[in-house]
Amino acid sequence: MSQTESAPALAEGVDVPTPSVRSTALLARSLRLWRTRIGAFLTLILVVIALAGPLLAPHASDDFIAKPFSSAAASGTVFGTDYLGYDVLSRFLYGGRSILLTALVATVIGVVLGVVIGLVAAYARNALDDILMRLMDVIMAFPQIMLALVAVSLVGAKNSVIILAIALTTAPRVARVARGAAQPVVERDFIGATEAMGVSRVRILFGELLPNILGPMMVEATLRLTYSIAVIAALAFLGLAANPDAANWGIMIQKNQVALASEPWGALLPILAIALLTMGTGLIGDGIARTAAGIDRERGDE
Amino acid sequence: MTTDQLPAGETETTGGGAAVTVRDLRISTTSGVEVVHDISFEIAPGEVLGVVGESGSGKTTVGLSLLGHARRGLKIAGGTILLGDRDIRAMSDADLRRLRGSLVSYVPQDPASSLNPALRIGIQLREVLEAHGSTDDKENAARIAEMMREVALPDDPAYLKRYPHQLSGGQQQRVGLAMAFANRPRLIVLDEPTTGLDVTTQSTVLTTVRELAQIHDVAALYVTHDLAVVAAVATRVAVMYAGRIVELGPADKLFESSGHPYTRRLVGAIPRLTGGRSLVGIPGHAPSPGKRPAGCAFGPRCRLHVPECDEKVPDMVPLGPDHSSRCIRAHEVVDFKQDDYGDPVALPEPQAEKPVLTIENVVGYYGSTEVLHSINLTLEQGEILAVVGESGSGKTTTARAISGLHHSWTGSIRLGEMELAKSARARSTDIRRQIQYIFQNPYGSLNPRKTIGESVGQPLSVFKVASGKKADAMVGEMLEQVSLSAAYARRYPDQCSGGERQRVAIARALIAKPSILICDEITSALDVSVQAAIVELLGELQRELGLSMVFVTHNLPLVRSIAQKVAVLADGSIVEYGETAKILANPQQEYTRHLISDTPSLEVATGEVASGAGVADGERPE
Amino acid sequence: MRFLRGGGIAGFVIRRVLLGLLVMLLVSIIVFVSTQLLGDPARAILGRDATPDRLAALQKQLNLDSSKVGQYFHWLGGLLSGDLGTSLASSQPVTSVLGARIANSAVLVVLAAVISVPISIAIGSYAALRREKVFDTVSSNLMLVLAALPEFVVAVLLVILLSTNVFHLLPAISPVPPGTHAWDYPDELVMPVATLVIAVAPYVSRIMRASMIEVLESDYVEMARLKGLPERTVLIRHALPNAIGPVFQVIAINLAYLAGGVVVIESVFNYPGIGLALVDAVNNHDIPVVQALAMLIAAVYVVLNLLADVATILVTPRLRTRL
Amino acid sequence: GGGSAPAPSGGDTSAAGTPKKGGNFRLGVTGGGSKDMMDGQNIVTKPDQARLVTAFETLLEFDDNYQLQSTGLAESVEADSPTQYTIKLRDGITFQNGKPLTADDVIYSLQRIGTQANGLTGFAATATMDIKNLKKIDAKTVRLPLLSADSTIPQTLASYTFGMVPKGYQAYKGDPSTQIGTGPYKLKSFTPGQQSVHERYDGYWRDSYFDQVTITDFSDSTAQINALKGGNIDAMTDLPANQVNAIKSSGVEALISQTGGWIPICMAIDMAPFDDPKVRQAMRLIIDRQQILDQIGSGYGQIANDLYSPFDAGYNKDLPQREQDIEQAKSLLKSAGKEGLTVDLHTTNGASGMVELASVFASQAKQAGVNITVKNDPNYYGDAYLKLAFSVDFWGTRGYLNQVQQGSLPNSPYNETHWPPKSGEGSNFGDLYKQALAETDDAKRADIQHEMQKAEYDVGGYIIPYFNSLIDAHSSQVQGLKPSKGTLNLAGFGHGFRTIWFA
Ligand SMILES: Nc1ncnc2c1ncn2[C@@H]1O[C@H](COP(=O)(O)OP(=O)(O)OP(=O)(O)O)[C@@H](O)[C@H]1O
Ligand SMILES: Nc1ncnc2c1ncn2[C@@H]1O[C@H](COP(=O)(O)OP(=O)(O)OP(=O)(O)O)[C@@H](O)[C@H]1O
Ligand SMILES: [Mg+2]
Ligand SMILES: [Mg+2]
Repeated sequence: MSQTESAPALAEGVDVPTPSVRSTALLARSLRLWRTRIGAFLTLILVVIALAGPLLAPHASDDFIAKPFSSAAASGTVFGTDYLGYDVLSRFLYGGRSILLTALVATVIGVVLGVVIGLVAAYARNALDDILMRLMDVIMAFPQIMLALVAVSLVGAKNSVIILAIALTTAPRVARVARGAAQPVVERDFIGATEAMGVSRVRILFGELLPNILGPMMVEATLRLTYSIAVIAALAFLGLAANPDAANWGIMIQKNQVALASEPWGALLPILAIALLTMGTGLIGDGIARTAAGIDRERGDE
Repeated sequence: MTTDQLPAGETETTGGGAAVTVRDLRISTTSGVEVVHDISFEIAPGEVLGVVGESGSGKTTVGLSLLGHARRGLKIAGGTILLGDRDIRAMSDADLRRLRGSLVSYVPQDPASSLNPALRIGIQLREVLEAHGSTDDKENAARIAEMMREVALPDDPAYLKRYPHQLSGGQQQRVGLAMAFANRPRLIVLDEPTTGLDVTTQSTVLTTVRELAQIHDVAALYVTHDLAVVAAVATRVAVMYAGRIVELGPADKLFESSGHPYTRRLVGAIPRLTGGRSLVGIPGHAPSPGKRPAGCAFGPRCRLHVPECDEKVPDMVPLGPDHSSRCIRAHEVVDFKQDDYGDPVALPEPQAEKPVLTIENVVGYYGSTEVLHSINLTLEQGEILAVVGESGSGKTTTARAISGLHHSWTGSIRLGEMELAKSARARSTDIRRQIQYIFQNPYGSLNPRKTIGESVGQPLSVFKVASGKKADAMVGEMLEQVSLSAAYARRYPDQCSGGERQRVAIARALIAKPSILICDEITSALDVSVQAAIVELLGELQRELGLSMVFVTHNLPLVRSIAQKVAVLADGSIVEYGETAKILANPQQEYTRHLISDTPSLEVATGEVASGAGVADGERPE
Repeated sequence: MRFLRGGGIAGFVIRRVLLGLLVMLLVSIIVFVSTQLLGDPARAILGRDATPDRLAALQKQLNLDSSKVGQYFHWLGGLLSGDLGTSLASSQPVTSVLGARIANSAVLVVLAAVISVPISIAIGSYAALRREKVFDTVSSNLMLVLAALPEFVVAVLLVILLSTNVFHLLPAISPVPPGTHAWDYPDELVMPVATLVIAVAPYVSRIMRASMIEVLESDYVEMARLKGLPERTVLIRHALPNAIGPVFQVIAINLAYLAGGVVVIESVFNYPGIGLALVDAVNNHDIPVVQALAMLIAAVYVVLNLLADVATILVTPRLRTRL
Repeated sequence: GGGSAPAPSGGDTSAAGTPKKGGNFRLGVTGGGSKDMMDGQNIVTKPDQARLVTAFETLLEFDDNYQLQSTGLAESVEADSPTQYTIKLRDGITFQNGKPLTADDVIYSLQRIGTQANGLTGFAATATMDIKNLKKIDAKTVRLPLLSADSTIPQTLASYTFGMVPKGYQAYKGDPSTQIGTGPYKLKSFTPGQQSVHERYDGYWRDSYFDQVTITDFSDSTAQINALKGGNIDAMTDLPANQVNAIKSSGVEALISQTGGWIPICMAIDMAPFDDPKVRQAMRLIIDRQQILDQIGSGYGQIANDLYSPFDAGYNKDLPQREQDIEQAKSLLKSAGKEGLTVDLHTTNGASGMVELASVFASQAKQAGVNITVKNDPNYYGDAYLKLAFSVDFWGTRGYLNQVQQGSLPNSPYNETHWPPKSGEGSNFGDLYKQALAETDDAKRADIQHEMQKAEYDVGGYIIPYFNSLIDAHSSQVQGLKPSKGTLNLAGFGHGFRTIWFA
C-alpha cells in the first residue's frame, strides 16, 4: 500500500465505515431487526409449505376421502374434508403454489413496469413526466378489485388475465412511489456527472438511478405482493378464480367458507396461510423500511 | 423575566459571577459510548465564548447540554452545569421547560428547518413569551416589535404574518435570534447560526449577535467550525477536538500564539485574503466516539507527536492568564511562529495568448428569466480562473453552461477553436472528455451504490479509453495521485469522509485526462482543514499537469490562494474581471469592496488588515 | 408547466378541477372501449334463452347498430346531462337503479371514513409519541395483523363472532329494504362499517405514525421544546399540522379504495350498495350500469385526490403561498 | 340401481299443529340480480320463480309426487281428440282486483305465451297449439285446438310459466298494481335485485296464512345461511348439500326434496371425439355415479342411468344400471383409437354442482387415462353454448316428452348433444316422438318412450350421473313444508306460500 507523504493517516483508513446502503446489505442489515426476522420466518415457512407441500400431502389433491365436510374424526384425517370430500390438509398443501406464483408473477410484472415508468417520469422532468403520471392517474382511478373483476368477466378467469389485471393496476401505484423516490435522486449531482460524461439515458436510468431507489422499491414490492395476494384471494372469494378444480387457497376459502362455523379448517387453513404470508411480507417490508430510514438517519443529512 | 438577572458589568470574569459554569461534563450515547469528555468552562455575562472544531467534535452536543437537553440517543452522563448557581442537572422536567427559552435560549444552525414551516413567524415569536408567563397581548406585541427592531427586521404586522419560507435565510436566522433574545435570557447558545448564509448576511448576523450580547449583558456560547467567524465575534475561544476541549483562551492569543498543534494547523489551513501563502491541510481525520485512543486524540495526525503522547490524555496546561492547552508540548508549540505553516508560493504564470476556453456574450436563462447577462471570459492554458459572487449571482449557471449541463443559453462558448454545442449529449466524446466538472457536494456527486472504483472507472469506459485490467490499474494510479490508496477502489462513498469523497470526485474528473476542470464550490461543504488539503492537491495537480481550471467559489480568501485571475459576478453580470491580487488589493467596484469587507477573516481579527466598512454598515436590504 | 402557476388557491383548485376533468375524459374513453369488449349485450341478457329470434328482437330494441364513435359521444353526452342510459338487465334508467344503492354505499364509506380517520390519526400519533414503548409495539403489530387479514375474512369472522355462532348481538346481514335509508338501521351498519374501518385504519395509522415520527425528529419540534413550550403546545401546534399533510394523500387513496372495497363487504353482508350492483352488472354484462359505476368510482377517486391536494396545500403554507 | 338418499328431514313438521294466520314470511333466495322481473308467465332468475307463484296460478297443478292434479284454476282439461282439448274453469275464482277469471283471460294468457314476439319462456311448448284458433265456448269454457297431436298438453298447462293472467296483462314495469293474478298474495313493492313484498289477497279462493311475504335477493349462500341462523329470514333456497348437517344444530331445518332435476355432461354426438359412439360409451363407463352423488350431492339425490324424467310414467326402469367399468372403457377407447384422450370440458356457475361435477368427473377420468381440462367460463351461455363438444348443463324436473321437445330434437331450443343422429341407431327418434305425442293410450305411449330411451341409453350424448335433490332450509317456526318432487324450491315455495304457516 503506497501512500503519499501528505496523507499519512489516510491509508489506515476510515475508522468507522458508516453503515452501507447497498441493497443486498440493506436486506442483510434489516434482518437484524426482530420484525424482519419474524417476517422472513413466516414468509419462508409459507413459501416452503407452498412449494414443498405436495411432497408432504398425505393424499393426492383429488382423492375423495369421505363425504363433504366430514369432521377430522369421522374421516380419519387431520383437518377433515372439504366441500367435495377432499382431504383438507392435502388440498391445503397442494394449494399454495398457484396463488403464490400468480401473486408473485403479477407483482413482479407490475413492479417492474411501475419502476420503469416511475424512473422515466422522474428523469424526464418535462411534459413526458406529466403525461405518464396523468395516465397512471387514469388507471389508478379504477380500484384493483374492480378492474380485475371486469377483466375476469370479460375474458374468463384465466391465470393470465388475473396476472395482467393485477400487474396493470399495480404498476401505476408503484410508478408513483418510484417517481417520488427517484425525484430527489435525479436532482443529485452524480446524475449530472454522468450526463456530462454523455452516458446514455437507459444506462442512467438503470445503472445510476435504479440502484438508488432499490430500498423503497423493495418495501413497495413486498407491500404490493401483500395486496396482490389479497386481491387474488378476494377474487376467489367472489367466485372468480382460474381453474376451479385445482387445489388453490383462494378457491378453498371461497368454497369452504360456508362451513366456517361447523368445519372451519377448509377455509381457516388458507385464511391463516394468507394472513401469515401477508403479515410476513408486511413485516419484511416494514423492517426494510425501518432499516433504510435508520441508515438514512445514521448517514446524516446529505 | 428580569428578576434573577445579574448586574451588567465585567466581561473578564472567572469567579462566581459567571453566567454559566460547566465542570467535567460528560455526555454519552444511551448505550454508553462517551461522545464528549471532561468539558469545563465558564462564560461571564456579556461574554461570547466561541467553540470551534471539526465536524463531529461535539460542539452541538455541548451547546445543547447547557439547556439541559441531549439529542435522542444521547444522555448527559456526568459533571455539573451551573446556570448562575442553579444546577441544571438537578432540575425537574417542568423546571427545565421553564428555564428553556427564558433563562437560556438556543439559536439553531439551520433556521430554515428550525422554524416551523406551518406557523407564521409572529406566532412563533409570541409563543416564547406566552410559554413563559407573559399573557398580556398588548405587552407581547410591543415586545415582539422591539425584538424585531433589535435584529433589524421590519416589525409591522404584515411582516409578522409571513411564513418562514417567505423569508430569506438571513432573515430567518434573525427571527431565530429575536426569539432567543425575547425573554432576555442570561445565556444564549448559538449553533453555527451563519453557516449557509452568504457573507453579507453572515456579517449582519454576527454584528447583531455581538451587539445584543453586549447591550443586554448576555453570556453567549457561539458554536462554529469557522475560525474566521470566531475571530469576528468571540472574546474567548474553546477549540474542541474529538470530544474534548483541547485549547481554551482569549481569541487573539489563540490565533497568534496558540498552544496546541491542532489549533495551529487549523489556523494554517485558513486561506488569507492577503494570500501569498499556500494552504496546508491536516491529513487524516478525527477519531469518532468509541474509537478514540487512550492518549492524545490528535496524536496520529500531529507533526510534534512523541511516544509519551499516547500514554494518557494530556491535562490542560496553563499557558497564560485564562489560556490553557491540552498538549504535553504546549510550551514548545506556543513558541512556533504561525508562518512556519504554509510556504509562501507564487502561482504559476499562465501561458498567455493561448485561450483554451472562450466565453462570448453568453446569456443564460431559466425558463424565460434571464439569469446571465452577456458573460465574456477567457481561460488561458494552465490558468486558474476564479468566479466569485454572492449566492444567486449566476456562478453555477455559468459553470454548468460550460460543461453542457445547462442548455438554455445563447452566445458562444469555444474550446480552443471549437464551438461547443449546448447539451453535453450533443457534444463529441472528445469534447466531453476534455471538459470535466466537479460538483460542490461530494456527498451528492458520487453514486452511493457504486464503489469508488466503479465511479472513477466510469469515464474510462464511457470515453472508451480502457477497460478490464488496464482500467483497474489506471483507477488505482489515479487514486494514488489524489492521495488515496488503490485499496479505496473497493469502498463505497459512505465509507469515505467528505474530503476523501471530494478527492474521488477529482480523480474521476482527472482520469479522463481533461484539458479543463470546472470546479463548482468544491470545498464549501468541507471543514477548513480538509478544504486546505483539497486546495493543496489541486494546486499541485495544476502545476504538474498544466491544467486549466474554472474555480467557482464564494470564498474570497480562498481565491487569493489559488487563482491567477478572478471574475466577480453580481446578478448575472461580470462586474470585475482581472488578476486576483490586483482586484483583491484594489477593488474597483462597490460590490467587490462589500464582498471583501463582509468576508470574515483572521486578518481583520488579528489586526493584520484593518476592519473594512462592511462589518459596521453591513446592513443590506434583503 | 408554467401555466400551472398563479391565481392563488382558487386558481389552484380550478386547475386541479380541469385536470380532474381531463382524467375523467380519459377514463370515460377507457371505460367505453373496454366495456365494448363485454360482448353482445343482447346475448348476455338472454343467456341460455338466446334463441336467434329473441336475440334479433332484443338487438333491435337496444339499438346496437349505430357506429361505435357515435355511441360513445351519445353516451358521453348522456353522462354530461345526467342521463346514464337504461340498464339492460332491468330496463330501468340507470339513475333509478343505482340511486338508492349509491346512497347506501356512500353511507358505509362516509361512516367508515368519519370513524377510521380520526381513530387512526390518534393511534398513529400516539404510537409515534410512545415510540418503541408498549403502546407503539402493541398497536403497530395489531395494525400489521389487521392489515394482513383480507377484509372478507374480517367480515366473516365478525359475523361468526357477533351474530351467528358466538354472540347473537347484531343482524348477520344488512339488507336495507328498498324505500328505506341505511341510517334507519344502525345495528345493521355496525359490522360492515367496522370491517371497512379495520380495512383502512392500519394504513392510515401507519403512515400517520411514520409522518409523526419524522416531524417529532425535526429540528423545529426540537426547537419548540428548546423554546420551553409546554409539551401540549409542541404536539398540537407544532407537530400535528405538519405531520398530517402527507397523510391526506394516503387517506384519499384509502377512501377511494373503500369505494372499490365495498364490493366484497357488500357481498358478505348482502348490503344493497354499488359493490353488489357492480358484481351483478358485470355478471349480467349490463354495460350501462358497469359504465356508470366505473365512472362513479373513478370520479370518487379523482375528487378525493383533489380534496387531498387542496387539504395538503391548506396545511402546508409553503405550497399554499407559492401558488 | 337406486338412490341412497338419506331420509329427508323436515317433512313431518306439517303434521304438527293446525295452521295459524299471520306473520311476515321472509324468504331469502340466491340467484337473483338486477335482471329480476315479475311476469305471470315468465322468469329470468330464481327469485322470479318465487315471485311468480305468489300471484299467479296455473290451470292444472302437479302434486308433491309430480303427478298431475286438477286442483288448479281448471276444473278439468279433457282431450276431446288427439288434436283438441277442452278447458273448464272452476267457479268463484277472482283476480286480485275482484274481477272473475273467465275464458277470455285464459285465451289471452295462452295467446300471450304463444306469441313469439313476447319472448316468454313457455313459447316453445306452445308449438303444437293452434294458438290463433283458441275458442271461447262460454264464460268458463275454452276450446284448445292443436296443430298436431300432443299428449303432453296437460303437463304443459301445469308448468308454472303457464300462469293465468287477466286480459290485457303486462309484465311489471314499475307499477305493482298491474300485477294482478288469481294467487294468494298481491304485489306491494318490488325492487329488482333486492326485494319484493307481497300482501295477502283476502278474496283468495283457497286458504292462505301469512299476512305478508317478503322475498329478498342474496348474493351467496353464506350470507343466506348466516341470515337464517341469525333470524333475519325464515327460509332460504338452495342450501348447499354439504351444509345439511352443519345447520341442524342452530334451530334451522333442512327440507330435502328428491326431484327429477339433473346435471348432465353433454357430448355432442356429431363432434370429435364424441362422434364415435365407442368414445361416448367409454365416457359413460368411466363415471362413478355413487361417488359423484356422495361428493357433490353429499348423498342427497338418486343415482341416474343416463336417462331423464324419472317420474314420468313412461320412464324405462328395465334398462340395466350402468356401473363404472374402467377396463371396458379403456378397451373401448383403445378400439376407437382414442387412448390417452385429452379433451376440454366446459362448465359454468349456472347451477350449483355444475363446476364440481366437471371437476370430479375429470379426476375420475384420470383412472382411464383420459385427460379432462375443466374450463369454467362465465360467458358459457353466450356464443359458445350449444356449439361445444363437451359441456355441463342443468335441467329441472319435466315429463319425458316435454323434455325431449326442449332438448333432444333437431329443432329443440337447447339441444346440447345434437341428438338425434342422422343415421343408425336412434335416427328414427324424431318419428317416435311424434308417434308418442299422438298416442292417447298411456301404455302404448310408454312403449314408444321406452324405445326412444333405449336409443338414448345406447348411443345418446348425455351422461346423467344422478337426479339431484332440492335442499332448502327454514326456521323451525315454519310449518307445513313437505318434500316435493317438483321443479321449484321449498316444495313450490309452499305451493305459492299458501300451505305453510308460522307455528
Ligand atoms: N444521537 C446520537 N447518537 C449517537 N451519537 C451521536 C448522536 N448525535 C451525535 N453523535 C456523535 O457525537 C459526536 C458529536 O456530535 P456533534 O453533533 O455534537 O458534533 P458537532 O461538533 O456539532 O459537529 P458538526 O460540526 O457536524 O455539527 C459525533 O461524533 C456524532 O457522531
Ligand atoms: N432550477 C432553477 N430554476 C429557476 N431559476 C434558477 C434555477 N437555478 C438557479 N436559478 C436562478 O438562477 C440564478 C443564478 O443561480 P446560480 O445557481 O447560478 O447561482 P450561484 O451563483 O451558483 O449561487 P450559489 O452561491 O447559491 O450557488 C439565481 O437567481 C437563481 O435563483
Ligand atoms: Mg453541530
Ligand atoms: Mg452555486
